[in-house]
Amino acid sequence: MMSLYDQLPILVITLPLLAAPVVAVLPGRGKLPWLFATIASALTFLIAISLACRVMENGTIPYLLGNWEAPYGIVLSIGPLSVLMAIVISGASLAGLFVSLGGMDKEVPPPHQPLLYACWLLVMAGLIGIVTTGDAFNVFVFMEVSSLASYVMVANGPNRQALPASFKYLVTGTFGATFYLIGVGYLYMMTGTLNMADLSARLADVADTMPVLIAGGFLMLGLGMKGALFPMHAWMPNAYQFAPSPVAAFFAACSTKVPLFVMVRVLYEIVGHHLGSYGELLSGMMMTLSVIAFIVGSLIAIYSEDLKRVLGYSSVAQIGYMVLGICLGTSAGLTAASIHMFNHALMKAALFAAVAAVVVRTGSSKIEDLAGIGKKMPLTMLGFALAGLSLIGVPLTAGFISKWYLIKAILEIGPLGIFLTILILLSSLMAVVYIWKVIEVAYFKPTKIEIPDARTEAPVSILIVLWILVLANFWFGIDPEFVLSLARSEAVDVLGVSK
Amino acid sequence: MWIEWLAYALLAAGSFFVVVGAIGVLRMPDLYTRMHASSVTEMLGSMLIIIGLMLLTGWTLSTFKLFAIMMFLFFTAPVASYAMANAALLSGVKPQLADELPEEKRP
Amino acid sequence: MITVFDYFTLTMVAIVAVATITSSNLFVASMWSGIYSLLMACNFFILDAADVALTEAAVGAGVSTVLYMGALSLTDDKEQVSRGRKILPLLAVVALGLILMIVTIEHPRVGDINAPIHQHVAPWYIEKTPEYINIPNLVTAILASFRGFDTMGEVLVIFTAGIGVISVLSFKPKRAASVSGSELGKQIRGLHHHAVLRVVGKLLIPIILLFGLLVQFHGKYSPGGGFSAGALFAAAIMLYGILEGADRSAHAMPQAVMLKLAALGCTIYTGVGFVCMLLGHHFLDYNALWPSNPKLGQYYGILMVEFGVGLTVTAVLIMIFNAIANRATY
Amino acid sequence: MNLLGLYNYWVYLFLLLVGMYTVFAKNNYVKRLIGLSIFQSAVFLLFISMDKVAGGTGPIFTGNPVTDAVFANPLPQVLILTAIVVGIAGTALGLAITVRIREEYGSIEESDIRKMDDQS
Repeated sequence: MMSLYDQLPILVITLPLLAAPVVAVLPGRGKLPWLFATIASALTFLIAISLACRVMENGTIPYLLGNWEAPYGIVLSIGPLSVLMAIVISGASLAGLFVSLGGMDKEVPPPHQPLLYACWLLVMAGLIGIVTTGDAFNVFVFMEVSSLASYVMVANGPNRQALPASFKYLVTGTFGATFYLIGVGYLYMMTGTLNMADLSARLADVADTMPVLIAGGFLMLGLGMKGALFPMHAWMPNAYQFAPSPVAAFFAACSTKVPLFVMVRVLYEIVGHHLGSYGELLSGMMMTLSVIAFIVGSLIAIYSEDLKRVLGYSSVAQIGYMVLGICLGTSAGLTAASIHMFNHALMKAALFAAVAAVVVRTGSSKIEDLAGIGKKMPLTMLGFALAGLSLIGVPLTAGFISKWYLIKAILEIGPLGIFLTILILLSSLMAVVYIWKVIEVAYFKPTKIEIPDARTEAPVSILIVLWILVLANFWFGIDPEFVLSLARSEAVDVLGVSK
Repeated sequence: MWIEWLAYALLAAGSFFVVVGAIGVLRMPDLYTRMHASSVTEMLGSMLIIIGLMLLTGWTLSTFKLFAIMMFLFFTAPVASYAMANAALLSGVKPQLADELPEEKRP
Repeated sequence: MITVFDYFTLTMVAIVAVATITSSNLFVASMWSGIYSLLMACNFFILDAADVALTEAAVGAGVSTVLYMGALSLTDDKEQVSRGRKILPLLAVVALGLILMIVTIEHPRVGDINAPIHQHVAPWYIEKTPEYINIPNLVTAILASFRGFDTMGEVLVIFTAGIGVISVLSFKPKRAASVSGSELGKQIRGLHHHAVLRVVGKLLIPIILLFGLLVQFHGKYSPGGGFSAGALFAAAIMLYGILEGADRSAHAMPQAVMLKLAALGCTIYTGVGFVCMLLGHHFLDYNALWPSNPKLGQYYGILMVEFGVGLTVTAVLIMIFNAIANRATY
Repeated sequence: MNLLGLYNYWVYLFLLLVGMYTVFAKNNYVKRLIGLSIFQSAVFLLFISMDKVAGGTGPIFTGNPVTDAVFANPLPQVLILTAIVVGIAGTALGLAITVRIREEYGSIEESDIRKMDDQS
């Protein structure tokens, strides 16, 4: 007999999957489906937290689906980073849902909302499925669940530009997933198994063969497309800009980090050790791309004129940091990347929540339309500014912690590290510029358009979420122990003893 | 024994008609005459081949399946040809050889 | 001998692929892509993958061609001659191709029994399936039981596509339709030259449905299963919609009902998993359904989840067809 | 060096590249979707080519000891069954979005749409 406690690892995926079809058919113009989706997200969030406690005590949790043993059936393998990601995903979903309570009606007509919330749950379930599974093909399946639902959510955006953006997202996403599938195909061809642990063990026999190398390349390419790594990032700013704002808040917090998580699994747990000298070539290429990503991303963000677009390109840059950490190949680098995944989710969710609030009140996210908004919506803009500080990496904020660990990890690798550190600081300076650009317009430019509504502060639900997230940014900036311990134990799990 | 030989003969004849149909499609001048040639493949060629195969398999489940396929082709192939010719005519494809007919018989 | 057919169909596939992308008339291109899928299905059959062949034929050659046609009737059927951006992609693609071509040298050969994939996991399935599950079709056994979790994800992908299409197409078009759905349907039904097609086509509908039932419930003994059966059921309804006008197919299969059926199908699948959990076993462990005789438990579990799959696929494909086909008169 | 045993993989590569080229080089949304589905079906071919065993049969027990001797590998078939369904799901969604794009913009050529977006 298995108790509920033993079933928690699977419930974290199946609960939203069970709820999604129900949400799709619920009556009631958006409010009842919203309530249902929120309850499902909240339960998932609680389960994720309880799993995190369990993982911190006992280490990785396995779960056999259908009770078939490892390489024959599918197993879940929930490690420290998995639960961290699961918390990020379900938390982002919860935050996004509260933002949509105040902000969705403005952008998506209520009759269309039930299907949107069903897709919302599917995205959440799919992403959690990716981070918890221990089977290479299962990742593909859940990738498709989450991405198809994401295309739909982007296509529901208020402007017509949402449609080409969604189409571009669809083409890139399908490409990425198919490349991933090709990579899995090559690995399967050489080993005959799909289970990640088994793959790693059996790849030792065929290490250094060309198909394995090509598999590694295809996997990285596919995941890079999904995760919007620099040359493949074109879909992301578009998708964030034209999606409904609450949806953008949800996506920005988690959807591009999940492919990076898979990248960690692929690099460290599957092919990493079996590429020989090519492994360094591969990670060298990825590192170069990531460095270009955070320079170019920040640069474009400075010149963007739409607030959501600024944040989208800033995400491109932040993904550069994470990939850099992942590709360092050291325990410190992996720890830094894991911490940054969590912290970036906190700050981007807060920033996009603020943007959603602005869009609700002004109907626009163009920076020039924000003039004087700082006086009309003081709480919102204060939250935005504080989250922006975290994005820049000011001490006492979460962003500082992640940059601190990243720079520490980079300095370990020798003289190249100093150069990279300078580049990171440069990119942070650019972040100061683009955040300041927004603040300047918001606080110091006179109002151009009168906002007719007398009540100018953002809806309460958005404000609460925004401030919880902002406070969390400071909380995890002052006391990062929870995230650090999970990130460190992940690094120990995949790299052996921490160096 | 003789059933086998009959089956082979049918298969050979069917293949012959398929080839004839293919040559016809290549050589005929316009759409309607080409369709005339291709329906030789569709009906005569495929029917003969399927009957030959049915003789070869004897009384098994496969025979029934082949029979079902044959009936299916029997219904759909002519209708498909009809639909295609009809669509071509409606969209204004003129038969090339129609000029050789006397004026009052032209479509 | 079989290998010769393999080479032949593969060569045809390659030629048809080139024809597909070079034809600038999009109707022609979508017909080519239907032929492409059919040839691909033939090739899958030659490679001993009957289930895949059946599904590819039903989905690729049948359903997707209809969807392309429906979408093209709402957009332009001619492709503009595109400018620029031709040399660079070609060069990149050819370079990638050459690299990958060299890599193929180290692939195990097709049909080689010593290839790693025939050595590791697959023999276990072949050996143990009679012992644990005891249904003849290994593909169904793996699909629904050993890797049932994948299939659950797959059902949800299909469900997502369904709600995605109706969600995207539920926005009112800017221009109002010039003709109502029932009028257009009446016009189609009134077409004199359409009569032969209508009569014969309607004869086929029950046969297709019957074949779909066979594929659905006989899928444990012969090729088939929920995916292909669902595609066949949907194909029958699509045929009805094409022959009788999409207004009637939408009337016979209303979108709201189809949405509920699709959701029900997903819920059946996940529900079976939850029942197993409530009975104190792992998720999707069908042994829980009949503890005294696990093989029967597996049997009924597979039966139920395949039913869920079939229901969702049918409902979703009909939903997509109706949404696209009725768009012109929305 | 049995090169003929690689023919399947060469055709897979060819189809892969044809699909990729179509998506990169074509301007028309429907054409791109067609390219995308060719691209995906190339991967189907990759998996199904692996599963063949010379002299084997499809993985269905018939109760006949002679034909039950060697089976094709059932696992890639299962994977591809799922992948085919993913493919049609993506295509259907892409077509629906294309239909909406045509209604909103009056064109399904990417260059036209980009021009219109730049103006607005």
